Amino acid sequence: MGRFVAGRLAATLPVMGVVAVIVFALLRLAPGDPAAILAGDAASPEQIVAIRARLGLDEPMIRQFAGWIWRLLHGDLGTSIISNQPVLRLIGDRIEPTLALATTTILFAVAVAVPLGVIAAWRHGTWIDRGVMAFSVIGFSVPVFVLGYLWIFGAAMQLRLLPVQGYVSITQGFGPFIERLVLPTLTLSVIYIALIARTTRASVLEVLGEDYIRTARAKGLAEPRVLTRHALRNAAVPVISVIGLGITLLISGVVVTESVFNLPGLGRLTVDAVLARDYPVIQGVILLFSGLYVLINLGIDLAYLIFDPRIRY
Amino acid sequence: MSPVLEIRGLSVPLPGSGDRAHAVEGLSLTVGPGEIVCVVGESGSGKSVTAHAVMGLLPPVLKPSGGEIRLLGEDVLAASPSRLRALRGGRMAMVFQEPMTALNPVLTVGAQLAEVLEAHAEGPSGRARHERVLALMRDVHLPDPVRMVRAYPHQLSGGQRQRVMIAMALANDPALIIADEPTTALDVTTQAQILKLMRELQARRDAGILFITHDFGVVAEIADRVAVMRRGRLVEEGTAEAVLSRPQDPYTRMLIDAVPSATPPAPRPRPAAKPPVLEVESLAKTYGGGVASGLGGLFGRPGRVVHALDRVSVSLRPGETLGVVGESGSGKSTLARCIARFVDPSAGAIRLDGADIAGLRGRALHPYRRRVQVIFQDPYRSLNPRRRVGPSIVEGPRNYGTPAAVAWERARSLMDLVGLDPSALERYPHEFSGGQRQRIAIARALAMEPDLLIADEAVSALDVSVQAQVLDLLESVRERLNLAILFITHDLRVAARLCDRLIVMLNGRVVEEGETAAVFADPQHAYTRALFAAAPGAHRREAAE
Amino acid sequence: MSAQAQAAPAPARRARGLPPALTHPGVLFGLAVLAVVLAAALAAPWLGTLDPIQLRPRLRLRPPSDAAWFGTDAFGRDVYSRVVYGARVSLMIGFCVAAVAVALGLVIGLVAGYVRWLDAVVMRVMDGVMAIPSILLAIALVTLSGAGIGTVIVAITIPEIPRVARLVRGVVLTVREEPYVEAAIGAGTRLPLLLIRHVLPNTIAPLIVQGTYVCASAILTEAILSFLGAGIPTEVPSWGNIMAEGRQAFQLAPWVILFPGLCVAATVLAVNILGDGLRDSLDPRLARRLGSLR
Amino acid sequence: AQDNKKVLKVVMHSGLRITDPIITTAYIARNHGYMIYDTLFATDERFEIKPQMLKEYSVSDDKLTYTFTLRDGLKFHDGAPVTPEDCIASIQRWGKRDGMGQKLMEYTAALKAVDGKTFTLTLKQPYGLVLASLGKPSSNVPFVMPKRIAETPADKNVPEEIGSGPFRFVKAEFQPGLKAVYEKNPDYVPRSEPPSWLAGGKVVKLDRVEWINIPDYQTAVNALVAGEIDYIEQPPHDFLAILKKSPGIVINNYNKLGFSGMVRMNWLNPPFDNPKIRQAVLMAVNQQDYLDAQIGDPDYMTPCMALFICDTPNATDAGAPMKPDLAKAKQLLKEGGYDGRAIVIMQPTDLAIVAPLAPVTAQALRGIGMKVDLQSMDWQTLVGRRAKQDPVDQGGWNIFHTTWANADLLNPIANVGVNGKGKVGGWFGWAEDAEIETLRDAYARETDPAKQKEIAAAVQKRAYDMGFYYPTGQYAAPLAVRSNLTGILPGPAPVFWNIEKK
Ligand SMILES: Nc1ncnc2c1ncn2[C@@H]1O[C@H](COP(=O)(O)OP(=O)(O)OP(=O)(O)O)[C@@H](O)[C@H]1O
Ligand SMILES: Nc1ncnc2c1ncn2[C@@H]1O[C@H](COP(=O)(O)OP(=O)(O)OP(=O)(O)O)[C@@H](O)[C@H]1O
Ligand SMILES: [Mg+2]
Ligand SMILES: [Mg+2]
Repeated sequence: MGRFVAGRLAATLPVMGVVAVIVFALLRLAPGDPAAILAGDAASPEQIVAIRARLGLDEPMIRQFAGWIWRLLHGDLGTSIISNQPVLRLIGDRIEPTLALATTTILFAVAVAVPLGVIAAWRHGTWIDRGVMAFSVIGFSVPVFVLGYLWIFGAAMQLRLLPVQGYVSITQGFGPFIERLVLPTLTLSVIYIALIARTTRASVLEVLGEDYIRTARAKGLAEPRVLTRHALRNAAVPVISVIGLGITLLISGVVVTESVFNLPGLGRLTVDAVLARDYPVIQGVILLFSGLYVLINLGIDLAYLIFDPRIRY
Repeated sequence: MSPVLEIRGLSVPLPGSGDRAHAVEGLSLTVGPGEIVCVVGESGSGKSVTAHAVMGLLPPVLKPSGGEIRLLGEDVLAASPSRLRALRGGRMAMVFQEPMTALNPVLTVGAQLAEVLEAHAEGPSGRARHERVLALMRDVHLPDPVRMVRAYPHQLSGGQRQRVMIAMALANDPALIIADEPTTALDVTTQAQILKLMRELQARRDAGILFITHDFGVVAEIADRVAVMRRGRLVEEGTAEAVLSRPQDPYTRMLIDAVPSATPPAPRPRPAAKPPVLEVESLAKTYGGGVASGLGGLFGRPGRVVHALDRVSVSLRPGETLGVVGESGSGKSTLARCIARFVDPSAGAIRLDGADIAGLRGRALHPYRRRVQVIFQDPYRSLNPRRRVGPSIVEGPRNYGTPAAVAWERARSLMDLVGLDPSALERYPHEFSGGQRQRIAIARALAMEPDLLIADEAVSALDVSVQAQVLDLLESVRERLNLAILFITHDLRVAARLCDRLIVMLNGRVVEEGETAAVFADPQHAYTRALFAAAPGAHRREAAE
Repeated sequence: MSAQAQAAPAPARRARGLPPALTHPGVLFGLAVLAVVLAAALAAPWLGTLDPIQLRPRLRLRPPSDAAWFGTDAFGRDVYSRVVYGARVSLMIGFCVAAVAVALGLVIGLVAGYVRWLDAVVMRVMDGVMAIPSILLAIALVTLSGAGIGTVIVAITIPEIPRVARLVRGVVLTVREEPYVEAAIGAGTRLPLLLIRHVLPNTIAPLIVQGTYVCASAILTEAILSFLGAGIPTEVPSWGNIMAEGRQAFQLAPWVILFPGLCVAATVLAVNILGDGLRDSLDPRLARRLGSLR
Repeated sequence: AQDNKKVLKVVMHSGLRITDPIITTAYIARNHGYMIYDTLFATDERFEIKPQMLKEYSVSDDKLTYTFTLRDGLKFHDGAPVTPEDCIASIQRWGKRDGMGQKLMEYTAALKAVDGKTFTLTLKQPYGLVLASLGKPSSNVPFVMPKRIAETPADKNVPEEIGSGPFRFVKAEFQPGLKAVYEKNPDYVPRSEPPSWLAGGKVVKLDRVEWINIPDYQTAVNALVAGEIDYIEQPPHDFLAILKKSPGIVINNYNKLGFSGMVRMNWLNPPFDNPKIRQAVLMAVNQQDYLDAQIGDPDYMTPCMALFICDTPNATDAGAPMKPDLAKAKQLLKEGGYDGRAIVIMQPTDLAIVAPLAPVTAQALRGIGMKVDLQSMDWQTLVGRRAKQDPVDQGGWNIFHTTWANADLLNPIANVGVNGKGKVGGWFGWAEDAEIETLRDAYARETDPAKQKEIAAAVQKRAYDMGFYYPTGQYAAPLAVRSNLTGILPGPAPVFWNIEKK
């Protein structure tokens, strides 16, 4: 097991390497110039050239890349070109809201979707099943930002139940913290409820056709027990996969949701950085995200180990 | 004494466009206490439907339309769902065919056993339950129950799993045990042990057993009474002795006749010694162990090392058939796949007409591929389901430059040879039965005009009657084309019928080799002797003769 | 880890692909809705539309009326005309992304699944692409080569490719163990033909299903890209950029976002239902569950 | 907890990212500058330049030497007193970046500290815009920083945000692009005069001002209505109608000077290297269309062809095409030999106030038979690309649009749109015209306001004749605030002193 984890962690290195190269190349090839952005509207070309030189942006790409990797290996993610802040600090400032939103979304989605999926599979072909599936498909079909506006319009503006926007750190009290996360969570989780419920249904449906389910029934077990103990546990692996995949997909939803609800999270940091060509920040954040992706995948594999004793690494 | 199970006039209609109106029609059957009733019949005859109907486990599409099923006098078909649940696992229990899939892979054996006890209110609880689980495991002769309760199904062998299933069935001392082909998936030695266990338990517990099988060897081994089913109907019923030795119905007779005899036919005259087509020398194959997996090893992980083949030497002349017997996992398929060069052997030589092909790869192998053809075990998977039969057959010859017209002409004549209508070429594999598909696979192999035919368990998946037809076909093809055949099987009787010589494999090694008759008459190796002893039906038949 | 990798086809005892699918109600419904949208898109000039990019600054943000059925947007452009013409772009994006992602993913997956030594390298690169959040990758790609339909299609496609490739590779890894594939090797069939004749057909059903999901999500991703300011140029109306432009005036002029929103939802819904229907009718596993006692 | 009455939550027009108001001309950085820095001079509501940090100043009779004396009690946020050396370093750094600053430096012979309170500026020859430059109200404003910070190279971000202004920057709470927090500077000594625009006493009546960036205006407006924030600097005009009707919200047009947009052509690339074709564009477009598309609400828009802004000293109609004339435009196109090549117009989709301008231009150009390639991009891409002097097929461009605070356009020196220096020293588009440069020099040297006005008119006429740029009209960008705010000062930039929360 320890060897497995170590092996897997080692195997992430090539992935991270690929990511680093892709990101770096992509960014440097993109038009746009942080120096011009820094200089502002009335700047002259000569001034922009001077700033570019000062930032080291006129060096050959390979040199810049090597420098970045070198500093990275020393734990230095660099400094934002635009705001002059260390990238690590920028990320540190922004990580809490994103983490909070991602966590509530996943928890809520799983809590709702898994039971829905199991019930739909169990009652395969009935109106309950069709209802769950219809909801899933509709959840897939509405753009996130439209959903966000609808929530704000309904729950915050018309009913005045919840705040419109903003974020309060959990350190300032759980009430205000959760209050501001309700609408973003509802907005973002719809698509994950859809995704997870659908996968759960398919997976449980498949397991229900397995011989050991028949065995369980032949033993005279009651249906709830057959569903939870026998069906769901065996169906868990694809469901966990899709939850993990969901976490990695979450980021695009997070970017939009953070904008709509004004959450000061990583998603917005990244989009801002991309638009401002703030290379060190983008590189840092994407590296973080892909590291997270790799870790999540590792977590998923470990979950397989727990859920399926047949798998031994 | 009142019967444990009484089925009267049971009919189960088939939905929609089945090939017949009823899966089971007007079936009547009884099982008394302490009695083993065997239900035999070809595939699709309605045996499983009957069993599931008794358990109340039929899929929703199948609904009994008439008749009744009485368990200790209580009508099962009329029982409420909760009453049915109480009966299942309580009064009646079932053992399924596939031990590999019938146990939940993510729960320990102990937990699954305990569950049957939990599910029924009258069962013991706590400590007592645990003791009972251990006792059950001991009852079915599972080794080291204390350790094994914590094992997961995949850590058990097939035979052990089937024992767990049986223990599960016994848990609440049911009056009726239904066993649906419980040994079909097991190899002979294991099968023998399981049958012995069933007999022993029935004697000890006095439960009625409804035992479903298509193997007359098994019937001969354990049945008190026999019921023969065909196309959903009961065609014959009687004591085992009566049905086996004096079958009334022609269908029953046909089934019994189709069972290959356990004594080899007299050695047939063989063509004069020609140089061997195939010479395999000290062939070895090791699975796992890093290096071979190349770049994958950089990112993957080294696995467990398996010596699937260990210095195996074999030779084969034209017109000769060599049988390879051995239990599951002994390396038979690996040998076949090495010779056919689907896998790269780790060491040793494979000579086709003197040319060593063991080290060749890719294109270099191309000229030799034509000369060795394989027929696989699973007739359902050995034909591409998305291609018509014709293209599948002419594909090979076309690859070697045979003109289309010639290839198609040959395909048509091959259809004739394997006893199918040439119009079969226009159809898809799913439109054929298993036996027909196996004929098509043979035709495909023959289309290549090979020198060597490898049949890897080519008849194991087929019904006895169909099996007989395919064996006949192979025999006639061998005569006509002077083929060398490497015939892989785990069934000694089948081997006896077709093979000139035999090798017996164990753990990747050849442990015995000789003329078929000689091996049968005087097996040298202990393992070979064990194989003979385990063959179902061996005792009774001996006794009868 | 991929859930999709497990979607390997069991040996299809029923085979012969599509026809049974065409009787599935979901498939029929999905195809019908798509046909209507497609017809509207193709017939746009004959559906009483105006020039979708004609500005009428003085008529901005007018509610729906006889003159402008869906109202006008912040430039005074006719929302109805833009939505009808927008169908062209949105459908094109959906179809193109699905087609290209499926085609490339197929090739990569086939190669990775069959050529062992390439597998590790190719899949590592695919992992790398997958590890980059797709929306960020898309934004970066759009800024890289300038906004335009082509760019947006490429930008949405690239992150989808690894998912398709993984799916195909999973299928290939399963299929290559099938005896009939070995039989074909034994019959001397060379690699390209082997892939085309024996492996490829097995990937078609899961790919069609996957393709519908890719198509649906591409239409939505286009909207999100527009929302984030990295979408299709406003000169070319697409449902996504109509909504993105209209979001400013969401409460003031809800019609600007409502109508394209409904179209997106209906189309994506139809495509998803189509996909579900295809999966149910093409996936032999389900058939197995519904039948057989084994 | 803090007294809610003393904390102001503000949504500015953009997030603060760059905290150096000298390196960038971005208005958000300028506004940030007004929070934490102080200025030597400041413009008041009558466009007069008043001393701000200075106790007094004098000009020698030969108009060559200016002597400045600092007020008492000026202290930087780090506790150090403000010295003439700090002022000189700050002016010098600004003089490297700002257009007017550069001009001033061309005329400056020396900047010298005299004693602990006094310094002098000596000119090479008389220059009319010394005070106008030092009292410049908008980007780049010559803010005064400590010498050690002002010595940062002009093309490098300042490392610290230390000024002597009425607010202090709370660096620990700074989240670039999201949140900037200012607290009252207790050591600040305001002037005794009442506030007027940027001049007069800067009396802070709040403890804390939080700038929160809500990029989605829909959300920002909802938050204002829900009382979660107090102040939105520039709500999009479409929302003003809703906000006006909302209880508890007041619209405040604090900046009477307002804003305007411009259409800028690139003189380096054909066809706009030809003055006839630039003229054709000026004849083809219609200011009213721009305003309608951009603003929509007549209450907030003012058609105006004066390049130096209507209702200000330099306002005039000189040379302006008063009405579109399509026939003339087409004829000019023909005369100019327009070859049908596509005109690349860059449209920033993410900048709501600029985005509507490009399609209007595109439609107008198509109207006279030009081919248009309207390219959408984000503002930052546009900013990067417009700096490229390359041909169109190598990443260059033909037209872009932008908007300005009118405070930056008030005279021919400040207004970069009439800069005629071309490829070197010019502004994006690189208009090159020796004649206009001569006129601008004359303006700079002129010290008589009446004569200045005449020269400005000549500059404007020349600019129109040569097709320097087209003004898309003036508009107001009012604040929307909660009605419990009082004391919001009118001015050319939003400032937060004098504001009280009731
Ligand atoms: N779920 C089902 N739906 C429709 N037909 C079914 C179903 N299950 C079984 N059948 C049909 O019922 C008939 C009897 O099948 P059954 O499984 O009882 O055969 P069997 O005798 O057990 O055969 P085998 O020896 O192959 O197990 C067959 O024709 C089969 O096709
Ligand atoms: N691809 C493989 N990788 C690793 N081990 C393998 C592989 N194929 C076979 N083995 C192992 O090699 C041994 C021999 O397997 P083989 O399939 O040859 O047995 P067999 O005699 O054909 O058995 P059966 O009767 O079950 O078909 C077994 O232990 C098996 O687990
Ligand atoms: Mg059966
Ligand atoms: Mg085998």
